[in-house]
Amino acid sequence: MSSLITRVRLKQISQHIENGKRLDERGLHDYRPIKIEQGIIEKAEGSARIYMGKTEVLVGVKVETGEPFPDTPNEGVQTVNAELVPLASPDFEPGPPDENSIELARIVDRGLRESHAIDTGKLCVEAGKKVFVVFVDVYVLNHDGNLIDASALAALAALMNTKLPNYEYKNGELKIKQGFTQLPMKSHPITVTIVKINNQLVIDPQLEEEKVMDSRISIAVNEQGNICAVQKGGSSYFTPQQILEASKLAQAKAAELRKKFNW
Amino acid sequence: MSSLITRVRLKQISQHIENGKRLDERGLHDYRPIKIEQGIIEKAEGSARIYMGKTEVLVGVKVETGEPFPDTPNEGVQTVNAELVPLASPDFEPGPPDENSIELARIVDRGLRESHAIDTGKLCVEAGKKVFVVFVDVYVLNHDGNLIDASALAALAALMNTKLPNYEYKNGELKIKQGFTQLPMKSHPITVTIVKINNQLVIDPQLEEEKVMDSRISIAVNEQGNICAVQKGGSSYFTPQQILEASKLAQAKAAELRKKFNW
Amino acid sequence: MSSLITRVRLKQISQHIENGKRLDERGLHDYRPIKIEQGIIEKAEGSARIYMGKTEVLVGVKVETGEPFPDTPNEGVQTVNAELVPLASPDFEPGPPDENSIELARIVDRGLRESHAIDTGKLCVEAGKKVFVVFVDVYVLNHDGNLIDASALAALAALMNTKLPNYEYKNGELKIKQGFTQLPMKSHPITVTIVKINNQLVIDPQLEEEKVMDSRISIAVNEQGNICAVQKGGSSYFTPQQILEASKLAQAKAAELRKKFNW
Amino acid sequence: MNDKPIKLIDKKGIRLDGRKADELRPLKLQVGVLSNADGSAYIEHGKNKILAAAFGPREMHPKHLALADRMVLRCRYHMAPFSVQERKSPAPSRREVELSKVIREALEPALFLELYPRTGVDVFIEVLQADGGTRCASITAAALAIADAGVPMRDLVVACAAGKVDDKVVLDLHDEEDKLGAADVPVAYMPSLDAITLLQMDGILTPNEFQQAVEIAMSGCKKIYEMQKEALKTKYMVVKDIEEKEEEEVEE
Amino acid sequence: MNDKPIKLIDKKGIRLDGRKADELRPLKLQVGVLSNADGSAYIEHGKNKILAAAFGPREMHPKHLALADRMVLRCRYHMAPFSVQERKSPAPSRREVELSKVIREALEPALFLELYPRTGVDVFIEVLQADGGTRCASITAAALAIADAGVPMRDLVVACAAGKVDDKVVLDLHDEEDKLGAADVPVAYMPSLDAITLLQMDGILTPNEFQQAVEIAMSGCKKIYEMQKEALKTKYMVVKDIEEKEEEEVEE
Amino acid sequence: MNDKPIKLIDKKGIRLDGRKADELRPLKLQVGVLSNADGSAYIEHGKNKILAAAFGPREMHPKHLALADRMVLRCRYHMAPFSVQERKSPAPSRREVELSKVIREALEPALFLELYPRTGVDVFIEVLQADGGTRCASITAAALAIADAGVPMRDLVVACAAGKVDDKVVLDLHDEEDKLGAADVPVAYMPSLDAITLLQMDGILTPNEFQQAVEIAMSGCKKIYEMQKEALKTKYMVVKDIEEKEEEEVEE
Repeated sequence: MSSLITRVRLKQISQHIENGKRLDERGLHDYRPIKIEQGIIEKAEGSARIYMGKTEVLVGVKVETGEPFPDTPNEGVQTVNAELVPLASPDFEPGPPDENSIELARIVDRGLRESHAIDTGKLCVEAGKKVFVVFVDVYVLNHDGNLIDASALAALAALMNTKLPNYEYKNGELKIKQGFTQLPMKSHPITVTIVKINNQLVIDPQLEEEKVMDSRISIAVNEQGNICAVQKGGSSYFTPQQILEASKLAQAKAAELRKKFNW
Repeated sequence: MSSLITRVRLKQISQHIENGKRLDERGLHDYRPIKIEQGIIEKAEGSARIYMGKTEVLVGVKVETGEPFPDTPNEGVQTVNAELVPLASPDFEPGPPDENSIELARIVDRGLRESHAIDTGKLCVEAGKKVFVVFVDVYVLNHDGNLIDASALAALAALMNTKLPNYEYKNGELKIKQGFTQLPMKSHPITVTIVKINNQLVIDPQLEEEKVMDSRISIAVNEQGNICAVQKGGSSYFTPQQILEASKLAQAKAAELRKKFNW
Repeated sequence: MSSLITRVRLKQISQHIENGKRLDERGLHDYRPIKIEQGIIEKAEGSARIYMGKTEVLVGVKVETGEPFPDTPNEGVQTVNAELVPLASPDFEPGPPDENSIELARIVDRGLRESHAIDTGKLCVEAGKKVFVVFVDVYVLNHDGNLIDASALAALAALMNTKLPNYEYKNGELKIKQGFTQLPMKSHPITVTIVKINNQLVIDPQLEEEKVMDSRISIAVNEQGNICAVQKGGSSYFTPQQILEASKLAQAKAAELRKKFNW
Repeated sequence: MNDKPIKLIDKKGIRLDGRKADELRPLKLQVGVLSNADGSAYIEHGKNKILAAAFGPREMHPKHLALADRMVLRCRYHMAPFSVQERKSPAPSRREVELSKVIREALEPALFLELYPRTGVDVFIEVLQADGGTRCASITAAALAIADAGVPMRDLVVACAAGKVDDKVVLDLHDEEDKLGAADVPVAYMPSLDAITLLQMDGILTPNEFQQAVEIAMSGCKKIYEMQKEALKTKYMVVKDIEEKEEEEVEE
Repeated sequence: MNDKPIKLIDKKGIRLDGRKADELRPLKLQVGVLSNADGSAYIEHGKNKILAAAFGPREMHPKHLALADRMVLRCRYHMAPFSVQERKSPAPSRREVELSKVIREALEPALFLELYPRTGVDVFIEVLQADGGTRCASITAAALAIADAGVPMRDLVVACAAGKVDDKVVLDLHDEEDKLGAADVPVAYMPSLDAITLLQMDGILTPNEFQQAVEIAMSGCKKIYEMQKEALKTKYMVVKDIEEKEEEEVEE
Repeated sequence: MNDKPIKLIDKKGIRLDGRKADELRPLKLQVGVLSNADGSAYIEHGKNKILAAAFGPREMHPKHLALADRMVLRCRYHMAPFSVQERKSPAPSRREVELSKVIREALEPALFLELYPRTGVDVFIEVLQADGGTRCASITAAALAIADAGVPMRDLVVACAAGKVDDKVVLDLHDEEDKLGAADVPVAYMPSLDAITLLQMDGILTPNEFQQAVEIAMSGCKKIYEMQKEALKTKYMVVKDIEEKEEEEVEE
């Protein structure tokens, strides 16, 4: 697959990191510049576009009514989908979601769900019959690494930007009224992904760094500094000591991002 | 794909047309012999089989009850599907509809829909709840070119042959009664496809002619001579002048066919 | 596909059978040892695991409520599905059911359905609205030939092991109560498959024997010795005389199995 | 297969559509009806209306499906959405997948598969209208299409069902008999070789009734076999006529 | 296309969004917006927001789709689930399959397909927000993406719709006009070659109105064509600036 | 993960099923249970009943998926329709796709992938009955199946979950604890290498609790590891016995 030149390049990257250096002069524990724009898709109830270095992800939120799950008749429904659309990378192909897009969607979903980010208890219209369904669609537009952190941040930003229509509910009929309210939220989880390259823990990997990484771990952290979702990936392992370090690193970086965005 | 012999043959066809001649001695603006048989599938509410030269298409119409679309609660539903079944050509393969069969179905659908051929306003049983759904299934049995015109004509003939069961509707229950009425129709659009070969406009192309054509344009014309649907296809272009000529040609040929079938 | 060694081996098997001998010293009309364990999946309403030589099939039965078919509003629904999961054989691949698993499911289904094995008339909760649906899932765990007989036997054993929850039905609400009753059954069909190898009729073929067989015929027999489903398979034929012999053989072997399991 | 109190056979032994127990429904067979297929046939059997086309022997596509030691026969049995009372989705149902398999296995015994290694023959069957017994009528038509394609055959394959209706074994069930009768036994047969290539059964029959049903089905097959041969002859006589004319023209 | 009693054009000939009959909606075009694609472009046309990316010319994948005598252009028009009022399933609809085909056929005439045999160009279009006329805006953006990828072109392709609203032929329908108007005529055009590469129509028009619609759509295309060229120039001027700087740096 | 008022641990620290906080559910491990697979294993872990089979190292199929510089491990985690309370469709769910991926990535670190380029190993896991912790039990069984297939391994992989129940960190959640508890932390581990190869978490834990959960899960893994080794030994002792007997027979 990879040409000789590519392999030489990847080896250099890996050796640099062993010596504590990044491709782009960043420190091992630095994020690339992050820019978030909210509300750019006017037709969606919520939206946000994130630029994390050259990685670019758009998240749109649609809110519709539907049936609740039988075991949670009083709660709204959260559903996350991710599309690795082919314009984002020569490696992405059109077609139904593959394991990478499904894993991405499920990591974003769990970060939000386990931290109770959306206050689903306030999204019930009629218990057991009609609730609001919040569709979070993650759309990767340019893939230059660390899609997990970028998608999770953009999803959170999109939800914070989401408006619910005011409505009246009488005799089983939902009538939309003028005006909006903010989507009710209980928590704002931030997911930090740490990758292991040549036995060094590194954050926010670019695509080329991901190609040489041994393994990754993504940790969602809430406002209280508690951990609310974890996912290890990649073909290698972590030592228990590295897991401990990664969890501390995730807390520190999550706090930093939280401060930066004032979330 | 194509052997040398085939390519020589295709070149000859193309040169002939440049000189105003057709494979089968037809004029550039002549249809092949057309024969239509109606009512050949007794179990369908309507049906018609068309022979256009060696091209053969069978259209069956089934009428069932279903829900109306939310934005047209008082109207019946028209739905068109086309199958390029593999017995019709060595080039057709079994499997879900490809872009060619989807385009064919949508062209036939638009010709009928935009001209309001079916009087869907008369197909409502109970507003917002129950209407008649008219399934038009285009079944190509032998492909020797110009599937669009043959399918559109056969679809129209099948609809004109379609019978609605008499019924009684009480307390939400539909009861079929004896006898039939004709499917109510408001218009009888005829679609004419013009192809460009060596800068000549030609109608009713055979398969070999389609293989050398530059582009095609299909124009649906109603009783008033108005245009109610257009679709350009093929990998080449038309000049604005050619579009004008094609639109005149379509009107003339549609009128001719209308007269021939007394529609 | 098959190596030279394999082909030599297959030829030997075929010649042996011509001489009335089996691979494993069995007679031409002997089953391999059969062991059936019932109730091994506690979470399923019924289950059974069969070992027929090295062939191993697990059948699980789930009972849920659903809608009856419109033409049998007073009857429960029987549905059979078969999965040839890839751990059972290097020849099975993951993916949607292929023609072999569909045929297997439909043969098992017909044997049960045509003999009225499940008393579906007793599975109606509210006519036209709610009935019990009996899902019979055939799961092949190791494929060493004769999947049809093994699956049909295991399906019957699983149904005989199936428990229905007691319930109360008031005002359209189904309330589960304590205790169980046995799934009501009217018949216990046994399916016997006979294969033709070198013009000999043989029963219970191992996988290697199936690879050299000419054709097979599966015959379901009920308690009265009547025939309730037949399926011929394979790329060769039977003479009318062979069909007669096969039908007698099926009755004899079905009776033998019925006695063995006391069904 | 419910036994409802509708009488399907009257006291004189006459069936709902006027036939006797061992009588076939009206049949019509045509060969060479489609110009793009290498071989084709059309059958009307009762109200069944079915087209079959054969392509090949030709290179397999995709290539990796070709077999080094034999020809591959592929078969697709497919029902048009408008062929039945309630519109059928055009996606293949489980029933269509099974029937495609048993029809293929009914046709394979007639072919010299080992003589044409690395090639394939594709048979496509389209049921335009269904009226009970579509699989049998499909086989009868498919065999003609294969013959029309010039693929060498051991014998034609012909198929017909028998069944049990009002306690009587009868030939060639129509739709209503199929639905209300007690059993249905479709049989495919190669008459010159006395070989049964398809045999299925639904319903309940005593061993004797089963035997009887197979026999009466074979007798039906033999009648249809004559029509098959006639249909082939008719086409090829017509073709021969044309060729003779063309030769004459050439000679002129 | 229903004719409901909503007035879409007032007495002064002004449309609901304040435009005159022959006026375009506001447009914004950007080239080179995605770093992974070989070429890319972004268009805002009214409230339409669409990204297009081009990859190639490159080896075809899978290889068996390559053609010995020409380049293969593949096109995928796709709508984001959040681009429309009711969430759209991400699986391609029949409409998206058709539009992918007609968009491809609108772009092909601009390419020298025969000069690059055995290669392929893939164009991926993502509609992020839809507002009537997405196919036209998609073509306008896709042509820029192809040009940005450095694929030689006969001309840029540019597209715009005309339509009939309240009995008047007008340019560039917005969403509501599209839904309530009497006809919609999307046109793709290569201005320097005076060649129409896409033409569709929904609704009912007299032959004269149709002719008029095609002409007004072409006039709209010509205006957008100038913006396309400007967008390309802007990007390449910027790039040129950077290259000049880099050269200077090298020289230093 | 709801916190409902059901007490999952009593005052004496005993859980609903009678276990202490750091106690495993009953386990049963068997190796070499399927004759067609190159390697296989069966696990009962609580009420989980899971089969795993390994095929390979063998030529990749289809071939184009082979890699020039390493072996490819493929994994399919699949639940039987009858394995759960409500019948599960046999088509793979998104959850099954994700678990197949993380299980593969949990097993890969144990294999010498670079030593067997161009080959593949396929691991198929069938959950026959599910009772909380299926992914962990699947990994434990899959590692045994791979070892049984004779594929060289750095270490066995063993997996077990910890979680938080009634404010207490406990080992090896059963189904009800999984559904009602506050957090679930599945861990896969290679004990001799002290390497964590799978780690997920659902729920909310303080950093300390998380640390504690990982540690208690590893301690559970170490206990199961001993059973894994025992199961392998048992099978191979049996096989050795048979081989010795066969050798004796040969000698006679």
